Amino acid sequence: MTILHLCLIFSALLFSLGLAAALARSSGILVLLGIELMLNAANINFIAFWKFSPNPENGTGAMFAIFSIAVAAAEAAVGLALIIAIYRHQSSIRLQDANTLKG
Amino acid sequence: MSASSESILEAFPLTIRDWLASVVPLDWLQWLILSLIGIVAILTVFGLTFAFTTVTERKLLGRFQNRLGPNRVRIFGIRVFGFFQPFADAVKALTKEDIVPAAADKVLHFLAPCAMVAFSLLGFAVLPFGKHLSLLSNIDAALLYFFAAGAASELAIFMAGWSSNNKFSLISSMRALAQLISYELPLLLVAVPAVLMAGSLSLTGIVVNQGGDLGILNWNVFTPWGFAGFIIFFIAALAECNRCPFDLPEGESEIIAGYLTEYSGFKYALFFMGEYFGMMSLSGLGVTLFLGGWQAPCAALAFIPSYLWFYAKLIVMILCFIWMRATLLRLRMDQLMRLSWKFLVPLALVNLGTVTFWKYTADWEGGMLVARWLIAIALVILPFISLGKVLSSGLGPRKYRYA
Amino acid sequence: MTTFPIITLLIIAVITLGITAVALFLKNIIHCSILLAVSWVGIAAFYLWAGAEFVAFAQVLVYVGAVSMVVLFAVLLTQRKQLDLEKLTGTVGFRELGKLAAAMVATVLVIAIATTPLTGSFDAINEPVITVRDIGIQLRDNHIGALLIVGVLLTVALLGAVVVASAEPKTEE
Amino acid sequence: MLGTGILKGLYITAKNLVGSYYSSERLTTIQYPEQRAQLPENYRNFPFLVYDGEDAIDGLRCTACKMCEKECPPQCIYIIPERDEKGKLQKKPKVFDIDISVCMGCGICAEVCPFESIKMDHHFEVAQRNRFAGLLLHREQLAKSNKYYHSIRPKEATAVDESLAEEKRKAEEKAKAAAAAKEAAAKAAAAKAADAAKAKTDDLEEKKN
Repeated sequence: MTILHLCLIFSALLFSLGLAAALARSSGILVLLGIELMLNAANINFIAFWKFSPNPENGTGAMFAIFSIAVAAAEAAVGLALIIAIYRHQSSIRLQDANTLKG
Repeated sequence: MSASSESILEAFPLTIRDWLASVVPLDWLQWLILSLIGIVAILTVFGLTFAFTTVTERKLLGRFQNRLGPNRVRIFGIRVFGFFQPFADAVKALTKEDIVPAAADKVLHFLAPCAMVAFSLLGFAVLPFGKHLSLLSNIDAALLYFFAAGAASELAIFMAGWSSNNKFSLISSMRALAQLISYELPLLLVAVPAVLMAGSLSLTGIVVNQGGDLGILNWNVFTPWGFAGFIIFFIAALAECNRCPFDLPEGESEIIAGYLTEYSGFKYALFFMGEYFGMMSLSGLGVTLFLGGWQAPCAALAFIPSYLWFYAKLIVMILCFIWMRATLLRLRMDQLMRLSWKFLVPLALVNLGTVTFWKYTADWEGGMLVARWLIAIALVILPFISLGKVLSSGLGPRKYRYA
Repeated sequence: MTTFPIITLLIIAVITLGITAVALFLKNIIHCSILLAVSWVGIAAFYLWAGAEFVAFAQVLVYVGAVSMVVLFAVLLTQRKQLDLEKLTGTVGFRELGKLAAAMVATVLVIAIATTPLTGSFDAINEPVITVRDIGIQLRDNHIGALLIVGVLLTVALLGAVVVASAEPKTEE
Repeated sequence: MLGTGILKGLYITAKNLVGSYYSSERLTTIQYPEQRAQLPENYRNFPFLVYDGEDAIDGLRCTACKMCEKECPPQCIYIIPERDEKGKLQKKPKVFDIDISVCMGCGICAEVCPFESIKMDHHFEVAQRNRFAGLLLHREQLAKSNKYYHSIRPKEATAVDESLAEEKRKAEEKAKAAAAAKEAAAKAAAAKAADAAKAKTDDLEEKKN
């Protein structure tokens, strides 16, 4: 077992926590936060592989992490806007309540 | 940078470091001791600055309004124009009853002031106080670190407002969040030009870039983009540390001190302290980005140690903050938002263009140099005037019909 | 010297995982999002540990400074009436099923990772330092297309978010 | 142009800042315990009792008529008149208490007093350690000399003195007149009596004759 293994296990556990949150909680906000956590776990993998890659000089992993953080920010903004829109229609942020396609 | 050519006062951080290296054998122990010394020094210097800023602010506000300000407190019969006031205030804050509302979220209510002070202190770590005086001078992305640390203090304000379980506190924390997010944008955007010119995110690099034979004229503030940037930075910094005229989150007269409503005694004092630390670190950033950091204004004055120059500039910034507070009225929420999104952000974006122009015309000579200045000044002034016209059209002086 | 990074990593990992686990299963959404901000700082600490300080600060700036703020805003905007917090944790069967699935995924992932031979070794921890200058050059030279696309994406996403959130429904009142 | 208003404001405050160090008339602050503002003559706070002469208790103008006690809106005045051994009223207060924690400083007592005895004071530093006993002022604390009254509101005091003197003079005249009338009456009576006696003796003499 190497340090890289530890990093990957860390990220895997974080991913599972995010997955559990996304599956088990029914508040839209928390589901979104769970998804953000999963994205973060992926970023951890990028950084870990970059750190232990044979040629870290070109910094691909770090670049990928930066882009992914930017995308995650956009995702959070849109997701929360959607949740607010859902709240307007259903006056609830439970995802079980958001089960109709009609507004 | 040879230590021999510098005065003892200038080089004393290096001396301490070398002496420690000779006394303490272990690397990590050296690092620990040096960090501790740095932390203690920052806490002492800025703690005292905080204490005396509060009393200076009160005295100056009095003078700005033709009053005397506090001048009573004396210790052992000595009354130094009331400058012992902060000690009396400290004793008062310490001995007051600490009230926690029954409906409050106890843990968050306790954590919020601690977080506030802790986060506001984080910014000091990267500020270059002097030529050889900075806690984390080797950090590459120092500016980013500074803003990251500043972002966290919003969380503390939110915690305070929400945990108090008081509608005024909640309104205030919503206002604070909206305000801090809105004004962080222009703050970041006007920091970029300085980075662009220095070619480095490191604050030390930015300061070194403002040095040179011209002395004071090398400072960023004496370029068109730097001047505009400094003004925008100053306004955004006022808003970032909730100072008048942007003190809506506190708004004593409308939402009874907002997120501070349910705080008393020492926790209140901690908030106060955090706010002033935030103000000082933001002023320090302004000094670093635009006012040449620790650079002396001209070579003849360079015998005064660099950290004293930094400190003097910092004090001047803080005095300007106080001056603003004495002069301006509090904004309304919609005016606050409009000022940031419709005025400061576009101007900051235009400023980015100006600095790009400035950077690409760095080698213009002679008559072209004049043209460079004129174009840059026009690039700063024209958007300001036209945007101001557009935004303030129809907002003439108010007519008091029923007065 | 080789154990020091490992201990640091373990401390960061345990604290982050612990805080995240507590955060995600708290009933109070506000507590939840504040604790999650702490766990994001933990992840940033991991990036610092790995030598990617730019990424770490960007992480703090974006997640603590922006995302958690937006989340808190969303919570405050959607909690006008005192919500029944119990309702937000889903039905019991659903909840348990979700946790079970996550645990299974975790098991599979950990087993897969543990059985894969990897080269990152204990002793030869190279210190890859990517300076901000390097990142800038990379962005300018190799990833300029991606940078532009991300910029457009962010703009569009923010505009979309504003439009979606501000679409005032016609109230028949 | 945008921002000029702010600059103007900054100029004004800066002028204040510098000016307050040079011209003392800008500073309106009065450093209270050491310096005191001149109170206007008609300032009123709590009532006090005026006495004439040297002795505070004997010289009280108050006659314990209880007019003020009856008129006082918050009923903070409490009076017991003095009586001698036989229980006869002495036109002096034995007890005259004002509870200044209740008093609202309306000045009605001073208005209604027919003897110019109760007046409104300028003294406002009335804080006490004891909330109840300390703020209940007795006769001795309330009695203040006419000289003091003159010192705080000279105009009114002079007018009062004049009117009192006038009244006294009138009273004396009246008394004199009364005394003269009495004397005349006595004389008349004596004359009458003498006449009667004379008549009687005349009568007797007539009878004798």
